Amino acid sequence: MMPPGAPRGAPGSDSDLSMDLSLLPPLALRVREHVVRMATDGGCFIGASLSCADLIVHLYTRVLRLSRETLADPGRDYLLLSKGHDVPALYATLAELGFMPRERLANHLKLHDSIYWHPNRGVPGVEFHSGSLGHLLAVATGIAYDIRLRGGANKVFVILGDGELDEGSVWEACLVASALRLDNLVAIVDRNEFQANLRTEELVPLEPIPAKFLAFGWSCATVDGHDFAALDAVVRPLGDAPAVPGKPSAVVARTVRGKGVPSIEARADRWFANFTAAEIEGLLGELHGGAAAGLTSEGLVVR
Amino acid sequence: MMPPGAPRGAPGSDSDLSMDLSLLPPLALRVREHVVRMATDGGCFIGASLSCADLIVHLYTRVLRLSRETLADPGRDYLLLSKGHDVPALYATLAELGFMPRERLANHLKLHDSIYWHPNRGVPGVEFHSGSLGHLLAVATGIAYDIRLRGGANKVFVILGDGELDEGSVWEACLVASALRLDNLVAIVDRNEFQANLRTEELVPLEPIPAKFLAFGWSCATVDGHDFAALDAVVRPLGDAPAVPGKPSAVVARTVRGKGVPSIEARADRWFANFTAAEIEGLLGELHGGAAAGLTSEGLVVR
Amino acid sequence: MPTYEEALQAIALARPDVIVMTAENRAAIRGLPAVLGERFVDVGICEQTMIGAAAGLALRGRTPVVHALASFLVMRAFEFIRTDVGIANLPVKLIGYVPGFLSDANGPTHQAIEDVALMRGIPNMQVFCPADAAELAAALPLLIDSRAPCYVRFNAMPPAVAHPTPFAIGKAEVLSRAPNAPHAPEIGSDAGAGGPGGRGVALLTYGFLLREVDRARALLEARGIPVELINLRSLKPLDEAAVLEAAARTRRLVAVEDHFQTGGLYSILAELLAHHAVACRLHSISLGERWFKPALLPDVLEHEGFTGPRIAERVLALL
Amino acid sequence: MPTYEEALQAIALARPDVIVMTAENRAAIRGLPAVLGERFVDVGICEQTMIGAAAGLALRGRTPVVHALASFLVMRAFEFIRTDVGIANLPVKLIGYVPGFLSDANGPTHQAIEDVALMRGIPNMQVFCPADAAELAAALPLLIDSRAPCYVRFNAMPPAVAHPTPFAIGKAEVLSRAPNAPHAPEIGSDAGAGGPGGRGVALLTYGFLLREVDRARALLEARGIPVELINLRSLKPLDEAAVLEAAARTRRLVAVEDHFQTGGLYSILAELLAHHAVACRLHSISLGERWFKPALLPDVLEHEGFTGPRIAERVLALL
Ligand SMILES: Cc1ncc(C[n+]2csc(CCOP(=O)(O)OP(=O)(O)O)c2C)c(N)n1
Ligand SMILES: Cc1ncc(C[n+]2csc(CCOP(=O)(O)OP(=O)(O)O)c2C)c(N)n1
Ligand SMILES: [Mg+2]
Ligand SMILES: [Mg+2]
Repeated sequence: MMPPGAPRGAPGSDSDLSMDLSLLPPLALRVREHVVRMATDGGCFIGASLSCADLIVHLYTRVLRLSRETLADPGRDYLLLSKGHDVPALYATLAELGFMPRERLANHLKLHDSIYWHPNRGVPGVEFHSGSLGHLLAVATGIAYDIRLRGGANKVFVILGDGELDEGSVWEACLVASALRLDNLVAIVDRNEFQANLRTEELVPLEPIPAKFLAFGWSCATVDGHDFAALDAVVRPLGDAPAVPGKPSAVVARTVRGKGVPSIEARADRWFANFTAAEIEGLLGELHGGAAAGLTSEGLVVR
Repeated sequence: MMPPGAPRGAPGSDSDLSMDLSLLPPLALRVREHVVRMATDGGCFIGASLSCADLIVHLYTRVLRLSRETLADPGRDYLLLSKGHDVPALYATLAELGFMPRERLANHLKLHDSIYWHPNRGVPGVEFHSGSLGHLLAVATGIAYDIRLRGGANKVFVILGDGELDEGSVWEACLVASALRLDNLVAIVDRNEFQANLRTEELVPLEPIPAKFLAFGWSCATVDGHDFAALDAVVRPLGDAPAVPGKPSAVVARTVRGKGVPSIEARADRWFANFTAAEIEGLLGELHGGAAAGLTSEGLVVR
Repeated sequence: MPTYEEALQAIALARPDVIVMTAENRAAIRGLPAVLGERFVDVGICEQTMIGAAAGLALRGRTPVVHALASFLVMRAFEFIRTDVGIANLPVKLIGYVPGFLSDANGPTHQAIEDVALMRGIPNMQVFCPADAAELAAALPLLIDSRAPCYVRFNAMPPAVAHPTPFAIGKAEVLSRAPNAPHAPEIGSDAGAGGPGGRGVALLTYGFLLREVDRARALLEARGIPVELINLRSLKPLDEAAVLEAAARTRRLVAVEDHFQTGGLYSILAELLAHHAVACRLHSISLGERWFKPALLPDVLEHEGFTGPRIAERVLALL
Repeated sequence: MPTYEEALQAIALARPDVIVMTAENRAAIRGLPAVLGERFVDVGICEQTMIGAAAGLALRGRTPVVHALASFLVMRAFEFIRTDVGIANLPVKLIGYVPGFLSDANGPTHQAIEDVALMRGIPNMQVFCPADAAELAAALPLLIDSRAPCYVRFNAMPPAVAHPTPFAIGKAEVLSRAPNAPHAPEIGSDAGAGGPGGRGVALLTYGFLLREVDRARALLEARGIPVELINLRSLKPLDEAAVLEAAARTRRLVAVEDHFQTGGLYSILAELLAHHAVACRLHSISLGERWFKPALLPDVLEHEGFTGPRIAERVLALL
């Protein structure tokens, strides 16, 4: 079992220290490359994955007490993707950090592996399956409660979509987590301003989100979800202690759908995409600062 | 069809004016008598019914545009009991106001009638069945939306339990009602401080309730749910216009479980009761200011 | 026999992995908070969150025993049960309070009369329907020991019958077997009232109705009808052999249940007979496709035709 | 044939009572907001509220046609459907998107393979499973005209087969009837491969799989097996006569479905055969009691054994 208060970060088994902040941008870039590559041959929820790629990279390298060796350790920190369709960003992070071979990413959607559109425990590092929005805050509540019962110091992080906040089950779980005073629980909202097809504020307005969490007995902070230094200031401390003792902590991370690939940024019709091989090359170029990819395949409405 | 802006109150077919405020206390007393009488021979949710008896009496006499003749009129105001187990207070009010014969109350739990523990449309004046907590705000949302589509001026009132606010479906419906800007919708929370077995704040703390509604895009007022003048000041105007144009209105009505019968007030074990005939006599005495009933039957935990 | 609460308390004290949960439904376990402390969790009126949290606890090695009114447990939280507990095959034990007729005067919102259909449809989920308090208490240690998720149609009524057979997962209790030389049948056209080649009739039931069906059995026997009575306390896994033997002997099965006709015991038996290509008459005494009239329990039974005498009449009418 | 969207638009324009609703699932109806204005309501990711609100609208005389992913519609909102729509028997039309295999690589959370079981268990609820876009469009006006609530297993795939029979509620489409004088059977021991007294085999299916089952039919016929093929587009109400006739002729039914074995067509047929005491072999080609492997649709069909050739092989193995 991990010693309580073990150092954080899982850059690899040879290190038990957090990764240096300067290494995060290149790592996140590699993660985005993988995500873009998964958006063909069947495709993936590329927009939703790119918006929280930085959040996931930051959590794995600067926050979570978790490494390849401690994947099954009861003292590990947990990360749960409640908006499960962002799992390409997780697959990519797990591959880059050595939790699984990078080659496995090529198995995306293939019968002989379990790398598909939503998370499942067939992938090392995935704590629980998801795909139905509004479940994992409840599941996390159970995990966090058990950790407290056992006197554990570890934390449970959950990434929620902003559109996911429509689901009443999220608020029900918020009430319960607050009633149980689970201050080892952290919810991070990927505030990319869109749900599947529309801007949240044009469909079901969610603002003020912090006021909602506060009224439901949580603490709530807001952060730029693409700024590693800001995430370090706001999210990293939650790996040690709650923002307010006795309360679960929420963080609203302001993000951009499709972040990093201008041609698809903040576009509902590029939320899920299944590009041609040529388009993928163009998008990878964009990721590296190249010219606009000049997408030709039609936008998709899959939901 | 009722003319829009028809006068309010349903004291009987011979009057189309609101009942005089001074008549409400004696009416409410008769309603409470009926409720107490239903708490035998099988019993009823007496505590939950007495806490909102005044709310229901006030709505029917001073707020709702509704009479025996307009029960099926599309222009009528609606009252929905989302915490359906308070229906004895509604049965009693409907009987006192002549929507159904008083004698029908004696059919409580009998096979040949439909007067049982939860509302159903077999009883004239019951708009929709309930019993499963957390449904009728969603149903009310549909009703209110249709009224708006048709350009109706009528309003939809929903009584919610405070414990019922635990259900995520309530908050989900709040988000949708706010998104649809249903300012013809009013939710009144019977804030009797208890859920089935415990005080809400000791089980799943709900405070601050107004902050929750405000954060979910509603207006919210607080009122003494046993003070008719106060209800007149806060609830009655909502029959004409929303507190904030464009927003649904919430009212937190502070009430007492078992109100009017000191022996059972604020007691979880007298929420549902099935008293002996002698105890009923004692409780009726209490209702009229007599001595404590001296209950001998055991308290019940039915949930 | 211990009460349900006593049985659960004993198990929870012996097994620190057991967590008792409820969504504001502690009537049957009100003494446990004092005994279990933080291992008793009342989440409030939050059935969905309770199930999600139970899955989370199970992921951490706990065995949650969760309580709620049957209709809200299996229906409001259906997707949580199927997705969080079912897909992951976690050992969460679902205890559904006031199922079937036991919701008496509550009305259709509270009538869990599709609970068996819903729960048995979930892969991995087991379904148990004890006939009385004794059977419930006897079953509890076994089903908590099992690593499978399960649904229990809670029933703590006084003894329905004397139970000759100890509870076992996947086993039925055969309470009476048609005698070899019955009195001449008084009714029906074919000998012994059974289907072609069979004799008598087998009554199969579960839960609280066993008491009434046993009464019906006595009445039918008094009229010379050979009756087999089977208590199907474990609906999934099913004791297929017990059913198939009864089918072979009687060639006439009657499923008696306070459940919609579709999806419960009648469907289970129809599927079994089809699977084994057994020729056998199968009848349903159930709620058909409607909710029952809300009233106090004895009135409901009379009105809906589920007292012993009414069941006997209805069986006679089928023969 | 109009598309689903065109058909729905035409109906909604002709009938002001129709309200089109969705819980963030507008893929098939994305053009309707512009046409219907306020009669198009997207409630966001709020399946339960959508159903409750649909009931409220129906109480006011509207006919809501509601859309969501099938698994979240019938499972997340199950209790709302059963309680608000079912108990009140309101004309709410439930359209479940990407049911069965059509959820391809989404995974078990999205696999609606118990939808038929869940929806048919609700009193008053009708269940329709169109085989392709044409059947869907043909069914739509009829089911919106009906005052019953219904569930539609949405499927807008290209034509599965040529449809000789117009859609009607409660009617099956018999696509092939076993010829009277088939070639001598090449396999199986009993003449014509049917059960005792029958000949050939009847394949019964619904929805998207009809295409594959029709391919299987051709393959089996080529091997000399007399095959009846029935498209059970209306699962509830069921065309009992069509099934019973096929059973009488072939004495061997095979239910092919992308559904758990329990609760869907297999159970429907088992119940029907039991009810009518028909001796007939019944087989299931289904997902049994497990979720399918998530992958792209063609891979799923191959892997799970539901392509025409694989179905034909599996049928042969049953004979
Ligand atoms: C219960 C449920 N309802 C609907 C869906 C379909 N769906 C998947 S993602 C999505 C939109 C989610 O929006 P958001 O949470 O903001 O995530 P984003 O893609 O923006 O990261 C919807 C409606 C689902 N997966 N689960
Ligand atoms: C969905 C659902 N879960 C559980 C119940 C059981 N139940 C009925 S009333 C009640 C407590 C309600 O408390 P509150 O809303 O405060 O109403 P009060 O009795 O205080 O008026 C519970 C848990 C129910 N009826 N519906
Ligand atoms: Mg979003
Ligand atoms: Mg209360």
